[in-house]
Amino acid sequence: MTDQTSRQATATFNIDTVEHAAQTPDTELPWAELGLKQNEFEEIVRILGRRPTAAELAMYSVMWSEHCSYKSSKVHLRQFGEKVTEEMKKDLMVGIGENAGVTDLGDGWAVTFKIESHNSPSYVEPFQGAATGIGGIVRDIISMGARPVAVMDPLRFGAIDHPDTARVMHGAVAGIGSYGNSLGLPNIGGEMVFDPIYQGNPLVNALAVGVLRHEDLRLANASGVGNKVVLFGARTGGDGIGGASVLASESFDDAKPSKRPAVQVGDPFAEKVLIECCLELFKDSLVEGIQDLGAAGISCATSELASNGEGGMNVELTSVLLRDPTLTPGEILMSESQERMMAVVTPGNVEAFEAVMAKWDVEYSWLGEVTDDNRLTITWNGEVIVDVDPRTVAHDGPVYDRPYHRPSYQDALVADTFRSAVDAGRVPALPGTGDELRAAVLELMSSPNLADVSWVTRQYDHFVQGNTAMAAPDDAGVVRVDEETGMGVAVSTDCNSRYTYLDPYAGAQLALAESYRNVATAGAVPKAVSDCLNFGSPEDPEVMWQFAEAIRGLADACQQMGVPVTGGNVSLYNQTGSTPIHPTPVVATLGQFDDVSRRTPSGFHRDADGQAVYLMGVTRDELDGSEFARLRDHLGGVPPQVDLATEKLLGELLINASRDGMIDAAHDLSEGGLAAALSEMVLRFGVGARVSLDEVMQRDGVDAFTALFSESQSRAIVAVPRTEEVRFKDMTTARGFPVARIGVVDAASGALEVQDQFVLPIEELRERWAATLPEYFG
Amino acid sequence: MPTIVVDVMPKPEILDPQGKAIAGALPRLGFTGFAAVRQGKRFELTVDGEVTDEVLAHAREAAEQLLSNPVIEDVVNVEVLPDAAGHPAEGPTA
Amino acid sequence: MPTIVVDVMPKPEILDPQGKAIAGALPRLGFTGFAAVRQGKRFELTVDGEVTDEVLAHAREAAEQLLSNPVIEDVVNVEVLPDAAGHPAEGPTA
Amino acid sequence: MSTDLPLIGDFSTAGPVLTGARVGVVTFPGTLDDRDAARAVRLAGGEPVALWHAETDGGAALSSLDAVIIPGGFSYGDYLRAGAISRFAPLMDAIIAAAGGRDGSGSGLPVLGICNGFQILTEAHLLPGSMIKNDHLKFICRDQALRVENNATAWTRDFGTGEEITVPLKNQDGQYVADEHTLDELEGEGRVVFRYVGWNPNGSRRDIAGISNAAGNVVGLMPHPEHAVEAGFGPDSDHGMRMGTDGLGVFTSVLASIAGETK
Ligand SMILES: Nc1ncnc2c1ncn2[C@@H]1O[C@H](COP(=O)(O)OP(=O)(O)O)[C@@H](O)[C@H]1O
Ligand SMILES: [Mg+2]
Repeated sequence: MTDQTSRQATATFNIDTVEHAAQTPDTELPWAELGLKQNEFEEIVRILGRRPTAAELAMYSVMWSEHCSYKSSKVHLRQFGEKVTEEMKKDLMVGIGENAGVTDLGDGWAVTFKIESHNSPSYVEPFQGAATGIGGIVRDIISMGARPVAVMDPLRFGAIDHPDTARVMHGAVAGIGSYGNSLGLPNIGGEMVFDPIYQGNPLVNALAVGVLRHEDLRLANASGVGNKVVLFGARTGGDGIGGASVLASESFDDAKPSKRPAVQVGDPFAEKVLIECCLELFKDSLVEGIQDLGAAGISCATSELASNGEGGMNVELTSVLLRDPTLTPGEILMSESQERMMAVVTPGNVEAFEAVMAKWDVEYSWLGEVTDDNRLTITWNGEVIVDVDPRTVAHDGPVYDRPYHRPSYQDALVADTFRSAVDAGRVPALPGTGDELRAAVLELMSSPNLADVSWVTRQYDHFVQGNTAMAAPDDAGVVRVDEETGMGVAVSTDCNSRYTYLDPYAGAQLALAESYRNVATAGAVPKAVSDCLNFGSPEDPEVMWQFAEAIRGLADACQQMGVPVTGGNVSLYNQTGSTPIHPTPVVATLGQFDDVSRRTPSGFHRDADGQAVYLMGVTRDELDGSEFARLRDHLGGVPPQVDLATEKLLGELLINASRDGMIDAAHDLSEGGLAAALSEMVLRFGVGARVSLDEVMQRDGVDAFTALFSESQSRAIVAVPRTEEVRFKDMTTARGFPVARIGVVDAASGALEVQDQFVLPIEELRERWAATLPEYFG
Repeated sequence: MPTIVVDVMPKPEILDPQGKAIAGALPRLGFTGFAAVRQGKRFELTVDGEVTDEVLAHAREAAEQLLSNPVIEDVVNVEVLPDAAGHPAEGPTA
Repeated sequence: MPTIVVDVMPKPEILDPQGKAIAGALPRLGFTGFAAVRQGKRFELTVDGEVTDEVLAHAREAAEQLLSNPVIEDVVNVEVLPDAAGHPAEGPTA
Repeated sequence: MSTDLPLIGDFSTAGPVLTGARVGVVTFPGTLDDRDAARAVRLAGGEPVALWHAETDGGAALSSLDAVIIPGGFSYGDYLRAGAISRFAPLMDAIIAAAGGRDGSGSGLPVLGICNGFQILTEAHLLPGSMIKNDHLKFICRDQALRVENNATAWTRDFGTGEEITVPLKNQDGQYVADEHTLDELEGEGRVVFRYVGWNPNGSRRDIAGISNAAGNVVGLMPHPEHAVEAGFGPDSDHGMRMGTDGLGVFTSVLASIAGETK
């Protein structure tokens, strides 16, 4: 393939040059249609000292959008950078502000990971929306210089029985599978939640993990005067620009504009080739800086590269290879066509760069070079159509401290506890007898949010790359990084938005607590956090309160737990009409293993037959916001108590126990409490257990129902070999952590037996648990 | 039994990765002279009985609602297949 | 630019899982009267220049060699698309 | 380093080469399991050698090799048909020739096609039949039980005939189809090498999971033995979570075949 720098198109435009703009200050510009507020437009005029050109307006409008500028969230997000200790920064190689954070793993290895949302595109066209969500987050990982090694997909859909849910579910799952599978990225976990609150706003979040050697780390900056700027990968089309040509001032001389795509179609093959080709560029050190193209496309890539660098940049826009020759300059700048990357290459490496492109059959075009004038200058056939300080586009956008207040309904919501609803007869009498408890466990395990998700996960490759040590349905996804030593990482994503709705501060902390606990339960040491903050409209002060509280809670919790937020994403305006979704701050925690062979399975294996089953932690009467309350259509009260010190201690104990071979199985307690955790542990390998609730009931002063269904935090179940029991007890006693020996693993029984209450054959449990998703989705 | 053909193509403005890959492969196999390729779908519906206007209208509706995704595809053709060209389905399918 | 259409269908004796799924879905959506459905592929090749006999022969060859797999598929149609019906690809592809 | 396949957690970091056998692993654009296949070769005691699809002097590249694996993935995105575009790669002609040609009678270089590799071999008509979409139309990834129906091929001699093994399966277009005559012929000649046991995951005719050419040097199979070669990273097994290593036998088999020949 040859360098194709000549423009294929014949269409000509009325080009709005900088010179022209200076001469025609009174030209009407469609800033409002482009989503800018009057004050923002005036600020642009002030910055430039003249009206913007059409192309400049296009750039500022996309870069100053909520999505790209974080204008409503910035003032709050700062806490992630401020509430940190030196200890937390120790292994942080790259923090918030780059495409993804990078954490040192030692021995020259590093890991990068990030979670992002693709919510509204996935509602419009679930397959392509979800697919391109994976594509986008993976490009962020590549642009750090890393090889992507795994993906995860936290998903939230509407009610399972709503007629539209199957459409979104089928499309999103198939899209994530299609794109991730085609890239050769094992899917190592995610979440699957059904709740009517997401009916018109499903949440499709995507996480990617990458690994790199320290020397391969790349940043998004353009440095070195005279270095070349290159755009490579897919051609630029009209994707993501919107239905109409919004830039009225750029009219066509000759042709009618062709339609702009309503949705973007992903090309996973093109992206797989991009991955390999980028890795080859990194290996041979052929790029100085690199940036993926996502939201705001070339506008974002050029302005970020230039403003992160020490000079400026000069780009000739007609050099961009186009899929649609009718695109105007402004549209080219705004296009969000997928599977593209931009890089900075020294003149000496141009030839070698081109050879890599030729090998992988990737199209590319040289757009311009790095300058020393601190300006981003974009020309169209040599005529200057953009002349800006790149910082003003990329970094110095508007910042709003939006008003917020506690919702008017919050007091009533908090007062409406589960117990009060039971007492008032608004919730039917609770199960009490063994038979009733048995039926309740079956009901719980077949409910949409606890049912078997293998309908989903079977559509994902979790073997590719050969390093997956754990994936769904275990507590965390685990991949090996170093084949020599077995060193690797674990990741889990979590959020219970019912908790967050009841108390956004505590709920966000509980989201961190749960993902932290999952990683620790697997046996890994938590090291870093990424978050995807899915909320309603920031212009609604009650939503803004939820947002502010959630960030404050998460930042405080990260500081207490000693894990830094390394990056993330904010998704606002998730609401149908005036009804926002429940605040959904999805938290991803990443942990490290010295050797992934130490990972702890989340179920009882036959080898664990006869081992002692311990419940770690204390059970309180905490049913507000619980899965059991959901079964009874109740949501009110306060979420379970947050105790981060205990959470951290539990984590330490689980990690030590795994490292020292004291436990053969471990599973954390979360949604559905002890009932769900025990069920999942026997279902995992079809190996049963006999347990008694007596000690827990007596020690913690709870009844059997509460013992089974309470969602008290900082708890886990472990299976301890007989030979290790003394060591395990000594360890927990020494650290003052309450544990109760609740039973034994019983392979022969084929059942979950809760003594004095019920016997539940695993096959019966499995049948109910496995039936739910196929019943609705085929 | 008569057959109705429904042709569905990706909308022109939408990226067609499959067509792109084929277009890339053709010259490597020595087939030059093709500037672009788009890949769509062709459905053959076997009609149980006569093709009345109503049946054809039904097929058109099915084409819009089920056989194509209006967000990314266009139904470009719905027609009755001339008898001889019939390429019958394997048999009745429930 | 002129367009050549190539239509490829699964061989009658080969099971067509996609067609079968569609045939199953049609009555559920109220579309009755279709005994069977088969799903094939439609390719639109944009010709760079005039459609000479040679170009058409080339397209036929490409249809047999690349666009279809003779073990499971038949090329049922290769024809030049009448100008008006053109559903052109968006732009050049290398 | 014996190969220049990329990067990070490189499979090619020195391992004991026990046999001196060199096994080529082909990479097409969109190939995914090349590093896994190479790792499997290394764990079996052989030396993996990277082969690039665009290799123009394929004959020369193959002449120093003892066997070739065409690994799984989505070469060219599986666009058009799985394997359809890849089979025209320059290297494929050389592989077909080295394998003994399309009639498969003359013995030649052992060639294994896994998943997408199997699809490429059928598209190239080195193996009969073809693959169409799974009957349930979805991608499926699961631990799959298989029966080794014939241990007389280059890739199965370390198994017993009738032995049941479990290896991962993952595909979208895994339904093996061929006309009845071909199927009867395959059965009659013992060329059905692997069969699905318990559940047919994709609707394949006669539960066929893998077949061979007449000489038994060319084998294609849909499931992934290269993902069941290392305890801790394979399918679940009686030995624990992800402890299954049943796939290793495929790779030790070919090394044994090679050793047998050179003796
Ligand atoms: N909720 C969040 N928590 C922490 N960091 C965030 C959050 N949202 C965004 N960020 C960080 O802000 C920066 C810009 O985000 P974004 O625009 O999504 O990056 P990109 O342009 O690479 O997609 C990134 O470093 C990202 O990690
Ligand atoms: Mg980015």
